[in-house]
Amino acid sequence: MDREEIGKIIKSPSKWGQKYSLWAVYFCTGCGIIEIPPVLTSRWDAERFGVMPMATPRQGNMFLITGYVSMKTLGAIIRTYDQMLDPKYVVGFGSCPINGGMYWDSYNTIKELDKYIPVDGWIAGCMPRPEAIFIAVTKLWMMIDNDAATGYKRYKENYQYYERNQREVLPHLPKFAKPEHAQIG
Amino acid sequence: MREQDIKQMVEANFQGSTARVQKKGRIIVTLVKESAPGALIFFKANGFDHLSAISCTDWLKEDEFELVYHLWSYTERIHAMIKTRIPRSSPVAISSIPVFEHAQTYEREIHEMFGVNFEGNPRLIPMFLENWQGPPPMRKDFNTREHVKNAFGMEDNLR
Amino acid sequence: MIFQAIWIIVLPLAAFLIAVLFLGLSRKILARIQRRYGPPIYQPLIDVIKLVTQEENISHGPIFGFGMMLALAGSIVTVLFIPAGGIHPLSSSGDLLVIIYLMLLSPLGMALAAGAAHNPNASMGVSRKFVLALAYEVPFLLSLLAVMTYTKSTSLVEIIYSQQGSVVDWGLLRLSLPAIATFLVLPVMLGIRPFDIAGAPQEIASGPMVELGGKYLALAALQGAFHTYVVVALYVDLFLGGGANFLTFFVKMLVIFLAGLLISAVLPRVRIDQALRYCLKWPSLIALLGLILVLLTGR
Amino acid sequence: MRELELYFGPQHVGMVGNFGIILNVEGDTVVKARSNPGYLHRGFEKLMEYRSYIQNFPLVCRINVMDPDPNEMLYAMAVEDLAGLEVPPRGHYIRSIVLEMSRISSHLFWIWGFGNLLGFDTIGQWAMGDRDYFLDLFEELCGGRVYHIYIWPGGVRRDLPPGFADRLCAACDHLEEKISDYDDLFFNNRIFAERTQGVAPLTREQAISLGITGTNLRATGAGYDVRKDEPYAAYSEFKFDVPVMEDGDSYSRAIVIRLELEQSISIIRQAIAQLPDGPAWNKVPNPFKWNINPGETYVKIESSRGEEGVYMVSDGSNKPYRVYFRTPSYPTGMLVLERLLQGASVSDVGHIMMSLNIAAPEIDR
Repeated sequence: MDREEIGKIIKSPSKWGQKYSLWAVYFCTGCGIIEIPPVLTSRWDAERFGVMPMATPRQGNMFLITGYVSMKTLGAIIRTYDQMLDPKYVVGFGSCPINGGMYWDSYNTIKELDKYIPVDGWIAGCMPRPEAIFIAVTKLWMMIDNDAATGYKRYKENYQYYERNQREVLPHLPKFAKPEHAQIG
Repeated sequence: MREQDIKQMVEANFQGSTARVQKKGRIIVTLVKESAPGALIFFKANGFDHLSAISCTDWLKEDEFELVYHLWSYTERIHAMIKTRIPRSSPVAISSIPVFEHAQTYEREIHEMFGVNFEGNPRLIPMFLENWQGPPPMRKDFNTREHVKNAFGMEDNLR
Repeated sequence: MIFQAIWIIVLPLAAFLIAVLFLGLSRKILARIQRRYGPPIYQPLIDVIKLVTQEENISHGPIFGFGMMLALAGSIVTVLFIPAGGIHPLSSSGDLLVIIYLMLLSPLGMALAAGAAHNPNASMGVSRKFVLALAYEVPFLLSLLAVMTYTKSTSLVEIIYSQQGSVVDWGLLRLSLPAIATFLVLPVMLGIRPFDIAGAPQEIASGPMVELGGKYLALAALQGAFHTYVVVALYVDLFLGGGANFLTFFVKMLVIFLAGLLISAVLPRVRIDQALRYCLKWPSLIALLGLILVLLTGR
Repeated sequence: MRELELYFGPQHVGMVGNFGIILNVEGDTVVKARSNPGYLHRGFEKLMEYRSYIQNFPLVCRINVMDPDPNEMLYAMAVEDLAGLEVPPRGHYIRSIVLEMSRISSHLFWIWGFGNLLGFDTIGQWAMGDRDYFLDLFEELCGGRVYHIYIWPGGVRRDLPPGFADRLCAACDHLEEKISDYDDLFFNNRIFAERTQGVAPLTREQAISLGITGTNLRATGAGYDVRKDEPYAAYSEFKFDVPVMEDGDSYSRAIVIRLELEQSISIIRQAIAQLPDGPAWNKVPNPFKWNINPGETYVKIESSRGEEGVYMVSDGSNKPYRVYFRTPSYPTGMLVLERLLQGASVSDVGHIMMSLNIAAPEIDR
C-alpha cells in the first residue's frame, strides 16, 4: 500500500471496500464456468484480490455471466440480478453473451445480454484465459475509482427499456405474468 | 457368426421385418410400427439388456419420423439398431417404459423436440424448453435461422 | 467507576480487532495449506466496510433487523462478562451462569431473523444450529460443572484466581478430562470445518445467512467474530489460567484458535446426525468421567 | 412435519453446472426429487444440421466442457466411418494419449467438485492446481486450455511438438506423486468414508436396467468398458485394468474414479513408449465440397463418465442430415438421480449428484 492508496482510502472508504471485496455470485451460467475453479484455486488464487464466490445473490456484488445464456437461464439471471444489493457489477464472460458467439443461430440462446440486464464490462474470447479475468477485475477497479461502473444506476433509470426487452422474450416470468405487477417501473 | 443368427431369428419371428448386418458388431433391424414393442421384449430376452438411446430422425420427403432404438448386448458385444417408422401427420408410438425403464427420459425429449406422442408414458412434460411456442424445434420444417431473425431481431448478425 | 465505563467501550473494540485478526489469519493460513498466496490479513475489515456501504433494495420487515441486532447484542454483552487478562468490567460473583444464558441469545436472534426471512434454507439452518447447540451443551455443561465443583465457585474471576501460580495450577492439568472434553467440542461451538453444518453453503446455501445482505450480513459477520472471541476466551479463562495481562491472554487465545484451525483444514464436513453422535459419545463420556473424578477426589 | 419445496439450483453452491433439482423436503429428508434440466440447452443437434462436416468441430467439443475430447473423437470417428477414411497408426496413438489426458483432467475436476461438496476445500484446491499441468500441455498441443479441436477426421490436426512426450511423462510423474497425497488427505479420510459409505447404493441389475454406464456401472461390480468391449483408437495395444468396486454406493463410485487415474497414467506411458513413426493424419478432401455418401452409423467410446455414442445419418450432401449424441450423463442425471435422491438427507444431495459424475451440458446439449 503506497501513500496514494492510503489517501484514496481516507477520502472514500466505501470505494475501497467496493473495490477490494468483489464477491462473485456462485452461478454457473454457461461453459465459461470451467475456467472459474482454476481462477479461484491454487494456481491463480483470486482471493488475494478479494474475489470470492458467495452462496446467495444477496451476499454477492459481482455477477460473472460465464458463457452463453439460454432462455431458461435468462429468467434465473434476471431473478438473481434483481436480488443483488446495490452497488452491483456485471461482467460478461466469453463471446456468447456479447453477440451470441457461435450460437448465433440457436433458437434457445439470447444474443445480446445487455439488452436484458446492464453489463459493466466484457471479456471477449472463447474460452478467455484466467488472466483475462484478472484483467477484467483490475479494469473494474479502475471503473469503480472513476465512478464509471454504473450499470445498477442505468438499470434503475432505464428500467422500462430493460423490462420491455425482458418481457418480449420471457412473457411467462412471474415478474410479468400478473398485470398489476407489470405496471411497476 | 452371431450377427447372422440374430438376423435370421428376427426375420423369422417378425412379419415384414428386415435385418441387415452392417459390419462387425452392428445390426440394423427395420420393423413395422406395430411389432416394435414385441421386438424390444424379444431383444431384451436375448441378452440385449442395455438401451443406449432412442433417437428420432425426421424424413421430410417421405413424410415420416424414424424412431431408432439403440440396444447393446454386454455378453455378445453387438449393437442393434431397431428402426421403425411412424407417419408425420399422426406421430404416435407405443411407449417402451415397460421394457426399459429409462426410456421415459428419451421419449420425453423426443416428444418435446419432434412432437411424437408416446402412449403409456405418464411424464411427457417439457424438459428443456420453457414456454415454447411454435413447432417442435428439431423438425426439419422448423428453420432456426428464421426463428432467430424473428425472435431476437438479429438481421445484421446473420451470415 | 470511570475506568470501568471506559473498559465497557474498549473491551468490545479490542475483542472485535482480535476476532477480525483471527479471521484474516485463518484465511491466510488456510490459503497457505491449500498452496495459495491468500488474501491480505486485513481482508475481513475490507469486507465489513463494503457490506456496511451496500444499499438494501427490499425490506424483510422489522423482526428481521431486530433479530440480527439481538444476536449481535447478545454476543457483545457476553464479551463484557468474560475476563480478558485482568480486565473484567461486568463480572460480579455468579457470572458463569450468566454467560451460559447469554450465549444462547445470539442463536435465538438468528432464529428470529431466519423466521422473518421466509426462506426454507434459513429455517433448516436454524434448526441445525439448535440441534448442534443441544449436542455440544451436554459435554460443555458437564465440564463446567466439574470446574465449578472443583473450585467451589461459579465466578470466572475466582476460577481464574484459583489457577494463578505456576503452570501446574492450570485447569488443563488439574482438570485434564473436562479440558479435553471441551477442546473436543470446541470446533462444534465455533462452527468451523467438520461441524460448520448450520451454515453449509453447499447444502443449504449458507443456512441462516441466506437472506442476509449488506448491513445485515455485516452484523452476522460481526456476530460470528464476537462469538469466536467468546468461545476461545472462555476456554482460555477456564482451563489455561486466563492471562496475567492482555498480551499473554491474547497469545493463549491464538494458540487455541490455531490448533482448532489446523485440525479443521484437513477434514471434510460431517452430517448432522454424525455430529450429534460425535458430541454425545466421546466428549460426553470424558466430561462425565472428569466430573465423577472431581466428585470422588474433591479438594 | 411440514413439507417444503426447495429449489436446489441453478444458483446454488451445491450445484456443479447449470442444472436444477426441485426437492420436496420434510425436515432434513428428501421426499421427492425432480430434475429440472434445460438451462444449458443450445440445440446442438439442430445447429449441426445447418453446418458442414468440418464446421461442426467447434460445436461438438462444447457438448461437455469438462471432457471435450471424447466428443471430437466420436464425431471424427463417425465421419471417418461414413466417408471411409483411414487413420494412420501414429494418429491412433496420439488420439489415445489425448483422450487419456482429457480423462485425467476431467477426473481431477471431479475431485475438486466432490471435495468441495463434502466441504473439503483443501483437496479440491490441490487437485485443481494439478489439473493445470495437463491444461498447459493441451495448450502447448493445440493452443487452447479448455477446447482443443485437436482430433480431426483422418487423424489429429498436427503432430506432437518436439519434447512433448518428455513433458507429458514429467506431468504424469508429478501427478502420481500427488495421488498418494490425495489418498492420505482425502480417500483414506475416515470422515469421507463415513459420509459416503452406504449412501445412494445401486445394485448391478438396477444399474443395467436404468442404462447406467461407465464408472457408475463399474462401481456396482460390472466390469464393462467400451475400451475393452469394442476397442477404438489404439486401446487394443495397451495393457490396462478396468477398476471395479462391488458396493455401488457413493464411496465405490469415488474410489473407481480414483483408481482410474492410475490406469490412465499407465496408458499414457505405454502409448508414449510404443509411439510409432509416420504421419499423424491422412489428408481430408476440400471441406467445402466434401460430400459424404448416404448412410448411417453409430459409434461409441468410453468418455470419463461412461458410454458416449453418436448416431449420424448422411443424405449425400455436405452437411449431416441428423446427428444424435448419446451422452452418459443423460440417464444418470434424470431418472437415476431422481430415484437415488428419494429418502436421502439434504446434506447429501450435492455429493450424490457429484458422485454420479453428472455433467449438466451433456444432458441439455
